[in-house]
Amino acid sequence: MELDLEIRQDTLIVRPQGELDLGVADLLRHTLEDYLNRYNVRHLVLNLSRVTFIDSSCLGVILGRYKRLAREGGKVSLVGLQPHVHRICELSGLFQVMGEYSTEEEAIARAG
Amino acid sequence: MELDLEIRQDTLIVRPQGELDLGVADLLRHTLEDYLNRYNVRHLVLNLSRVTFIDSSCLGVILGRYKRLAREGGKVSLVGLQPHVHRICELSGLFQVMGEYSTEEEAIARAG
Amino acid sequence: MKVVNQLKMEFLSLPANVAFARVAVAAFASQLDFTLNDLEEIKVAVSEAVANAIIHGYENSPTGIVKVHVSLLETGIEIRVEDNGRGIADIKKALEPAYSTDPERMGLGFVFMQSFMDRLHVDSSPARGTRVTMFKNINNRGAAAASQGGH
Amino acid sequence: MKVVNQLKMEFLSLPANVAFARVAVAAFASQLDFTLNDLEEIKVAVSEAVANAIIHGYENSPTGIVKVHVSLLETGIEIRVEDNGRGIADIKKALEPAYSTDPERMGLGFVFMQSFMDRLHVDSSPARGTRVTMFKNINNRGAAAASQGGH
Ligand SMILES: Nc1ncnc2c1ncn2[C@@H]1O[C@H](COP(=O)(O)OP(=O)(O)O)[C@@H](O)[C@H]1O
Ligand SMILES: Nc1ncnc2c1ncn2[C@@H]1O[C@H](COP(=O)(O)OP(=O)(O)O)[C@@H](O)[C@H]1O
Repeated sequence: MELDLEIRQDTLIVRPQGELDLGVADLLRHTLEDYLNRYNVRHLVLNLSRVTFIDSSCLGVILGRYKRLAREGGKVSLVGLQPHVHRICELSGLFQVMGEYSTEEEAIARAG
Repeated sequence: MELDLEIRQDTLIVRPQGELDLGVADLLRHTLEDYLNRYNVRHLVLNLSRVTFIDSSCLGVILGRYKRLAREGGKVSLVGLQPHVHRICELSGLFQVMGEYSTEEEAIARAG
Repeated sequence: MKVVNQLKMEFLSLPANVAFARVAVAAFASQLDFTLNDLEEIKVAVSEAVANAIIHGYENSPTGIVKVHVSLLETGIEIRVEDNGRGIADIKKALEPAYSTDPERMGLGFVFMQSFMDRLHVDSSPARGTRVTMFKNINNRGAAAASQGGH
Repeated sequence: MKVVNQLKMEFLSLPANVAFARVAVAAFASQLDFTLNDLEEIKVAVSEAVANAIIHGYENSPTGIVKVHVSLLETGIEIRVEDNGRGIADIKKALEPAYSTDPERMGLGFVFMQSFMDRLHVDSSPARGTRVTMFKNINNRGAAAASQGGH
């Protein structure tokens, strides 16, 4: 997994690349927590367009960040899900608490 | 492995695709023998540009076909070797008895 | 049922081996006539089962041994993932969707294994270990026809 | 030398498993900091050793068991390929370039293993079987040898 992170106003945009599984779950969790602690961020946009695999460990990391941000009224949005990743997210029930968008701009506009 | 075969005058042009290892060596040998038996072919051109892996079992198949054709004054030529495949062919000593060319046309012209 | 091919693997309970295990099993499974989508589903099931062995079975200790046995049959693939770890006290509860003994986790592992494979069986006893056996059919015609309403 | 990770595999002596073995070992080896070229070389060495176990060790019978053990160390990878087949009567002769007991073959298997790995050792006894042990160093010094996500 590679990670690209960007702060845009009150939103943290994260663009992971590769396979999101148990092997990278700790790294993903710690990096996200680190950014959420250091910057004054309200919303999180996860651009998963270059994620080819995701398992329940990393879905748990995403849901954990949702719980943290939701306490302060923040939102988590998912962008650019590949079909297989989309199906996993759907099965997991993640879409019940976070929206799916085709572009980062759309996700940011809806969260605002 | 996939195989594409073409007869052009007295030359059999073979374009395998994929990985050439023990798992496909018998198929490769039988297909080549079958064509050499059925058609009046003098030379063999192997276009390996879409071969990503080759092992000693398939090098043996190629050398075996060389021995057969050489008895009648025929030639075997190799075309479009990827760097890793080139290195294996070099180590094997195959270039001592067969030429390497960048295009099929060149290989056919030199064999004639 | 005729066994076409067979593979046994054993590796350490390291998180990095989850990726290895799914790649290896998918490479082996590709000897059968599975679709790319089937192979993706097999990868998820293997990842979840191996991750469970590491996280729950061995409680993240990297010195455990995870075993993965794969049989290719004419009808499909059987995958067994085994650990000698903590074991499961209440298997029925463990299989419930959203049930997890770890508050940080979602309780989705068995849900994914059940969704993506055609059969799932769990053997476990506390302090002895856990064995998860999964089967996936080739050409899931029955399920495909059913989801289309049949004709 | 510290062992970073370990894998044991056993599979049937089927020609299709040569491709599986090299993909699996390369996927495992990629946890170390090998270059793509190193991984290609490892693939060739594994293919040749497993092919020999199948062709020579088990004389093409598909019911033999081939064992592949892989240890990732901080300094490199050790790969052991083992069969319980025919064995080698004269190991020194077998290791000679261009020597083969099969007139259809080129006697290049051990040449490739020796060229692409840094160390090669062959144990064998007639009717008991053969064990080939190979080691390849990681060349980029200073690069961390730990597997990804190791801690
Ligand atoms: N190999 C195992 N060893 C011990 N306990 C396990 C094992 N696999 C699953 N479990 C138990 O079953 C529960 C449910 O598993 P699962 O559905 O995969 O969800 P999760 O991994 O998110 O907790 C786990 O929380 C754990 O208590
Ligand atoms: N696993 C094995 N079991 C029995 N004999 C073997 C084994 N590996 C190699 N040999 C013997 O060593 C010889 C040389 O092997 P190798 O260099 O790989 O060439 P090739 O496979 O082309 O014959 C073989 O011809 C065979 O007689």
